[in-house]
Amino acid sequence: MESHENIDPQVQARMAAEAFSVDVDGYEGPLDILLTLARTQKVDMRRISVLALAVQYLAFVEEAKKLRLELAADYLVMAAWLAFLKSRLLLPKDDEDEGPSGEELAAHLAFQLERLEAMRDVAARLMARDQLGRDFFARGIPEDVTRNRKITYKASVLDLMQAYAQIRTKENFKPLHLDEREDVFSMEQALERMKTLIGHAIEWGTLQQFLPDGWQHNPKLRRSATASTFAAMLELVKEGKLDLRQSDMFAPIEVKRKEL
Amino acid sequence: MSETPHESLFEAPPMAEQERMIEAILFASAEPQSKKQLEDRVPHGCDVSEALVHLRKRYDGRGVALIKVGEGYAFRTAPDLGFLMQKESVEVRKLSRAAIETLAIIAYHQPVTRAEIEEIRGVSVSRGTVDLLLDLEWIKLGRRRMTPGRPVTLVVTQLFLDHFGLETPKDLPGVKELRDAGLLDNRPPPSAIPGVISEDGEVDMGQSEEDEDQDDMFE
Amino acid sequence: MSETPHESLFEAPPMAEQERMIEAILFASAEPQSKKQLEDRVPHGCDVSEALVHLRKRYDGRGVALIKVGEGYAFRTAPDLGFLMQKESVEVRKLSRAAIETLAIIAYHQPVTRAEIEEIRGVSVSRGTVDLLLDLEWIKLGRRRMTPGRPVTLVVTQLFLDHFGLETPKDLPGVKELRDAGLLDNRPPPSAIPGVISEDGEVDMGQSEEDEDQDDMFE
Repeated sequence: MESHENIDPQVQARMAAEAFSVDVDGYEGPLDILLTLARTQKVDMRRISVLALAVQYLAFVEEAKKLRLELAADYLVMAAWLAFLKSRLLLPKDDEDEGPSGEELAAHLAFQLERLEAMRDVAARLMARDQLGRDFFARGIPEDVTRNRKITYKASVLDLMQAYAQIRTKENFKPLHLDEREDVFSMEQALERMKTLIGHAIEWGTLQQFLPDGWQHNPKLRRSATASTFAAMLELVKEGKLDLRQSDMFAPIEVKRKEL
Repeated sequence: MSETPHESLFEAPPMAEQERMIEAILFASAEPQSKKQLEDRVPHGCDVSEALVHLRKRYDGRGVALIKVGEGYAFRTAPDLGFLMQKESVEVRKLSRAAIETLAIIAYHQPVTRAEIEEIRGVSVSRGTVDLLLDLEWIKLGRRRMTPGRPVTLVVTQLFLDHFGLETPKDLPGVKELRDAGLLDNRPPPSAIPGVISEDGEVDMGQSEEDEDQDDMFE
Repeated sequence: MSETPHESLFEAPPMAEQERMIEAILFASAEPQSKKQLEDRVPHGCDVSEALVHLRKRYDGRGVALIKVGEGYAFRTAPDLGFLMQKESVEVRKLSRAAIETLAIIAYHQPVTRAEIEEIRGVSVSRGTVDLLLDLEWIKLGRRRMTPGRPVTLVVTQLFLDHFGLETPKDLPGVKELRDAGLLDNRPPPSAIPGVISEDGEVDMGQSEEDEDQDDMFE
């Protein structure tokens, strides 16, 4: 960004006059225009005549209207406000008036303009600094840190003993698993069995009919087989191979091959 | 709990060796490393601060320099040799005037709310401008201001400092003069000064800290 | 730097300056640079070879070294400091219950087959559990059992004995001692209902003993 400081003030003024009469787009809002106009006064921003500035700005808005330029709303808001400020600065102070005086408002506007100009100046100085990747450089071949994560496991003899004790305790109080397993008709078994049987289930039949031989009479065995066979049937319904129905609560569950 | 296996329970290596280690680590990383990060990587008991002082001195006047960036340390080529580096230079994105000014305002006034930036520039800050600066990781969101609406603030990042070769935001050009002139004061406008018409067309009366669409914008 | 060396059409910059230039270029380049490439980048008249010799000497014994890679030159971390570029993190984890139980059974019953372990635990032993213990070198494969299928057996290792501070596996306290030590609870666990989890993780009816951490850990 070039700084306006280095340009001859007269040239600057002429540029400004030309600029604002034709090109509103080039401005970044009313404050920007005010700053441009203020520079034409060729005085320290602190001693700017806000009144003169207001007059200049209003003239600018008039000019724009003549040229039928579409002015954004905030330019017009600023114009209205400056007209108000102008009247405040010109008319004798009315004691009835509430709010800040014309001088206070003018002082703040001057402060805003000075601040904006200062920010533009330092922005230019900032951008003129040496920049990384343009004037100075970082390491071209950075080496990444390779992360080696090593996991070690921790266990003590006590952990070992407790774990073993736990297993043995369990074992002391139950018979060998293999015996127990004989009392259980697993879902896999039921599923295997059902898969071979569904082909024959053309008509509705009850679930009981599908229990394996030898599992119907002992209540313990029957419960296990019923549960697993039912679960297997649900699985097959889910697969779309079976239909299942029950006419009433506690009525027999009936099953039939799904028609394809 | 992680433990580095090379951690010695006995003695830190001699200072010359510590210096070599810091040198190797900083050479290997493109990003600045904080003292804390360095301490985590060198053997236990090393005096990173002292090693850095030695190292900085050693590179004084060399083709690369050890610089401080915010909390971090990094090697960078000496700025006077930039002319040799055309091959290395990456096309720096040309920033718009709005982006440059917004960046400067954030740097000099940080932490600063969007409403305050608008009050200073006299125009609304477009979302694209802020997004661009966030994208570049030159700015980031700071704490919310404890004022009505709890607006979020913007601050510059370590990457910003690194990019412009600044050790701290205090090294920004002209920052002292601006402060002495009162131009960095947060001076609220007397009421009845027209504010900025923000992007959605609503007039923000300038004096208010709150900025409803700010939350929308940053969340 | 008052004098910018590249402006002089007649004299090459002093050797110290040439050295700085090469240093900066090699630091910032993404690839090793050949002498030819370096010559193209430094001011006319520079003696790149000599500057490289000086530079190499300057970095001798430092944390980074100037090395030759094929035809090119580059800075690299000194070989003895390579460990700084690796972050070793050691994470200590507790063995899962499945692993500790399996390990205990192997220690108490060795040599033992996998089927026997499953029989004793009442749940299947996941492959991950055995692999982990093999990885840790706490167990190893023993002789094959001379039974149908010739199943392989598992035994504990010397490393296991070392880790647990045992001289021989016989040092492990027996069931009676466990009970005397109060480690054996005489009440049956409330969930001591038989159940088997089949190898593929599907649950049989009546299952009670879940093995969650095993699955979490190894899948």
